[in-house]
Amino acid sequence: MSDLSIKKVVVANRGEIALRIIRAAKELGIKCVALYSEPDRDSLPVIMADEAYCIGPGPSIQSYLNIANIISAALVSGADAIHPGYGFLAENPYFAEICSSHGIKFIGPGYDVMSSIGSKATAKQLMAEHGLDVIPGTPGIINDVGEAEAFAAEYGFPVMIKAAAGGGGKGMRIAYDGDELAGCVKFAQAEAEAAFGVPGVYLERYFAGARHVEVQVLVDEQGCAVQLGERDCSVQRGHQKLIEESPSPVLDESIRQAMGNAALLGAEAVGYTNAGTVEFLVDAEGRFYFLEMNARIQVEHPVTELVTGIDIVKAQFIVASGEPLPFSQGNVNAKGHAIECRICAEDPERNFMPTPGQVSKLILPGGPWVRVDTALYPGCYVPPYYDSLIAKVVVWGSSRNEAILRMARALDEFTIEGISTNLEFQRRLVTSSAFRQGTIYCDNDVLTLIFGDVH
Amino acid sequence: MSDLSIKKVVVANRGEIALRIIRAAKELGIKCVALYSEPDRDSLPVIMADEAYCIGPGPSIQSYLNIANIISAALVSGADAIHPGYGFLAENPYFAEICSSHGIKFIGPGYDVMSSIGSKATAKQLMAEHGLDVIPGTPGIINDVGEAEAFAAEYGFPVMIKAAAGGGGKGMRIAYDGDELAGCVKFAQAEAEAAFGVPGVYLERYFAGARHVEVQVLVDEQGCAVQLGERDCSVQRGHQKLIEESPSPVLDESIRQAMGNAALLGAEAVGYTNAGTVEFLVDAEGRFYFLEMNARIQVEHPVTELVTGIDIVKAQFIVASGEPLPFSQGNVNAKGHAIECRICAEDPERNFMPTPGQVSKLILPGGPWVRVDTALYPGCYVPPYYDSLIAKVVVWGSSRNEAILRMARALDEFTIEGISTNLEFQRRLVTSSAFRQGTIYCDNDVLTLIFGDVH
Amino acid sequence: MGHVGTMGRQAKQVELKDIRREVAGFARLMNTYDIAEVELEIEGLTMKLRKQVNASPSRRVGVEAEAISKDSRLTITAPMVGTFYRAPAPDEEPYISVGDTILPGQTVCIIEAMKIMNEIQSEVKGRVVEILIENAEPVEYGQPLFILETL
Amino acid sequence: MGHVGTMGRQAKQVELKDIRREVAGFARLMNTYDIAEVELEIEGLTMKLRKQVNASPSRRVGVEAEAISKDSRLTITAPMVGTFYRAPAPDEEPYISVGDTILPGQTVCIIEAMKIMNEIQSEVKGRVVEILIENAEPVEYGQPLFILETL
Repeated sequence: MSDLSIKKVVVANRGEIALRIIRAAKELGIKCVALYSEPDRDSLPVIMADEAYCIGPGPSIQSYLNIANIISAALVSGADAIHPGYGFLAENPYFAEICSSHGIKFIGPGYDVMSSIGSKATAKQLMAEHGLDVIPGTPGIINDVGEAEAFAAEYGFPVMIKAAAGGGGKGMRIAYDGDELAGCVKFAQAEAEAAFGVPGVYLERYFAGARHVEVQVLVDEQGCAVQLGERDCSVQRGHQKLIEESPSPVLDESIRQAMGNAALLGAEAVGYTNAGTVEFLVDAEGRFYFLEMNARIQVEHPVTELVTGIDIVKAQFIVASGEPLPFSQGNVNAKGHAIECRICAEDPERNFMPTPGQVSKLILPGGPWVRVDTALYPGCYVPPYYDSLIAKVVVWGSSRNEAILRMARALDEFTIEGISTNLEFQRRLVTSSAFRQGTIYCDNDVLTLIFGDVH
Repeated sequence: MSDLSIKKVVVANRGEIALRIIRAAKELGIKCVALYSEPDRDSLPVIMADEAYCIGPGPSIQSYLNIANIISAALVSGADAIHPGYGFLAENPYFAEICSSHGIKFIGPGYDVMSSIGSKATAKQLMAEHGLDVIPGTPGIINDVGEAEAFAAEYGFPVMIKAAAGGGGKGMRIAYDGDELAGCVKFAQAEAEAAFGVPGVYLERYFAGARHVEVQVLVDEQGCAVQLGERDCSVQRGHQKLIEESPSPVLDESIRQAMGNAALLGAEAVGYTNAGTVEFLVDAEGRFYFLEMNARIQVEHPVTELVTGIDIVKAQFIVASGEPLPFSQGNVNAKGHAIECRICAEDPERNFMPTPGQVSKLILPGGPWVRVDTALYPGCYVPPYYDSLIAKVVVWGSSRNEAILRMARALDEFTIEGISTNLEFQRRLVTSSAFRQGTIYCDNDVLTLIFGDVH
Repeated sequence: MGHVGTMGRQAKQVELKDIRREVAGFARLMNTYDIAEVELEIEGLTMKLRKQVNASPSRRVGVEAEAISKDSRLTITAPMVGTFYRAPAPDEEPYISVGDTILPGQTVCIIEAMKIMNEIQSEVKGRVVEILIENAEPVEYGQPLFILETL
Repeated sequence: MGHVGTMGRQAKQVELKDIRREVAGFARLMNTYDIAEVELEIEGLTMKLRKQVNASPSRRVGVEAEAISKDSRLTITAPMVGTFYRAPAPDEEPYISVGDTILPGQTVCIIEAMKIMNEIQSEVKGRVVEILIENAEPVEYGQPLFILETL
């Protein structure tokens, strides 16, 4: 059926991204094998896939992180590739290596590349060597508070203390002066150890009023790389992205071009293949600094798809099959504006507590230029074991303003009963004057910004 | 709220097109008044609108065609405009005139224009006078079989006999030789009288292997007209469109350009304003002939929206508000390929008999570049009084082939239980080799083509 | 989500509308769960829903609803959309008032539709118990206007 | 729509899968309709579903399902995904056969996962009534392998 060398793929993930991967594979004629934990038995990816295997009970560690069961399922199903989605094993070089040793194509970069960019310190050093600006920081994990003090003395405050193995804001603290520094370092180390099992932290110069802007790159195995423009992901709550958009409302064309070129340079520097994202911090003066490179498809990839018309997940399959990219940089033309809102099973009234449960009623938004990526269906069950992201509402508009009004309309239409969600919170956020003016920065507390001191 | 002169609109329609209009109005900040018949009380447009008024019992003649109740509802709600959608009162010049006399803006062309193009014979004559090729035909209604014989003697067989007041294939017959002619004329007259109350028929030269291709135009009240390219609607069953696409798989660039210019010429010739469609028949040699002009938003408008990125229903509101079109011909750039499949509550196994009833289970297709326009929701009721169209699945792809594969994927995902639909029929049709090769013509019997002699 | 029929009705009329929605909800519930009969009594409201015997299972009609209890009560509903007037002209007496006894054929109100004043006649005989719409308010098709007590 | 778990199982195993799906369906039905207990007996299959007392209403777990009738029967399920082998090597005797009595700790089969042969031990004592998987067939996590009769 498929013209590609990949004929059957194991989807080693769940929820909306598993469905996204199945949709791309189906359109390419690739057979799909869904893997599922026991509570996900009746989930949409299982229903939509050609085959499905249970790989363990609810907790991720026994199912979606259970490498033995995942590889076994790939082997017994006769699949020739594994798509890891995001999260879980997506950026685990060990898993990628095991896939490779079993003759199964891991859809992503080589495990050696993944390993080298997986360490943020190594990645920064590599990028700096290739001429990218990186945020001033300690060369690696600090051994004691003294090293932190020395760094702050040289580069000034505020500084950010970050977990070396981190992600999602865990093990992260900002110190605004010397008095806070030692306490922050110790706190971050303790949190890092609790979250990731290793206490190692490093320091970076911290920029107030900065934006988080990332560039999507695609590199084929022939070494041809294209970049698909940027995504602005500055609207966050506790370092969790809430709203993403493309293009960024603050980048001018010269910075956009320079950032795109820097991303391509970075991808080439590490020998990257497949889809990846180069993250930058843009300071208040429009200077941008390399932050890290993500070796996976990202949650927010649809905004890039909607402005460029390029199916990034399909491109992943094409590239992983050893085919050249079917387009070159000259064919990539962004048009209009796209915005994504992450809809989560969480209760903004109760400190965003997760709200697993059964969806008793569901009406998804539809109509023109509204895309919903979700594995929800009426009557489905949202289990308590996994990330609270349950749907992504993505809209396209001919202008940013049209996209905002369309998003407000779409969120108005979206009806979920049975569980609490952040739908109303997102509707207020996306229609707020701060968002409309494009003045929400990474370090803004969106709750205070939107709701004042009420919350 | 709305920046336009229109602040509140009455949606004088139901189902998916009512919802489509509400979505556009909401994004423009225009308040929406839904009108509904008693069985549509719990319908999605009623839920989504800002206000709603019951205008009568189920049968259309007592509700959606009840001009007095519709105008009254517009007056008591304080609306300043009425959007008629398609069908019902959309092309009724008398209704448009009443709206006007009550100071309510009818969203469509002027009633005089509507009246002049509403008669196909008048429209053809007007277009011919302005240099458009029209299908050779009798100048008006024929008075007797002798006139039909004289026409056939001059232009040759086959000829088509059509109801002057017609639509939807009613009162339409093809005569292949002189022996059939008298019988066909009488049959068509009888059917026309039964369907439309008037027996008048006219004759046209009939072309085998022709395609139905139409051009979307938009004209503002300043007289500025743009055309948004063509839609190929050749895949029909009994003169009912099944699948529409843009661009047409058979037009070359020079014919496309010429047809677009002819459509603009035609729209200008009649003094058209707002959104309209100029229909052409394209013969086997690529010559095209004006058929008729439709003074309404059409069912298949989304395929044009997806390739051009232009929101046609929003443009209708902007133009009806007296504003100039916010783009010119130079800004209209079609990209990729879009296909629409009409999903109907009908049973292909039982001669496409309508299947009203309750939708017990519903999963709509989603993900990238899949648009669903539908007023269905889980548990909703499809009443027996109206058109069987219940959903439009519209996909965009970077190529026609990608769009076809995406449509197949989307139709696979689409689950409707409780009522029979043509989903599986459409899936087989859109993936058939005849459709993939673009060789389905207006006069093909799609049932035989796809299913052989089994049906 | 918009809300339905914001026509400036008073508390009483809003309640009626709510009741109508509730009856529809119960009807669906009964079909879904195959329940033959529902009886409810809440603060002065008595509701009885009884499924028609041998009703076609695929239709959601076939439910007899008597939303406003008392079998001896009748409702006059609006036969058209328009503006409701209780009197022939602003300075004249209302056609009917609470307590009046009305006869079949008697004009009970005017509904103005498309600038035409339509006299609405009662088809039944009864005593006016309640007038549900304020003068000069809009009404939709089927909206209850008067409650009568049969005599 | 794809179909789930096309792993070349035989009729018996397909039935089991169907039953599991049915149990899930009944469980949802019981939650939806608040039914405490369902008992079914159809052609040799006995199914009892009983709702847990005081189960949280928002969860769809809390249903005890005994899909394969007879309280005296036990099922050994696959603790991992892989390929099922009845014997240590192709030319050797199966670990267990129908009619055998097995003891806790006794190896009942091998599941090959990632090129490693994992010996699967019984945790219970019983007599083998049925072997549900053919030799060299793939098994998913939790899939029933053997049915035992308790002794």
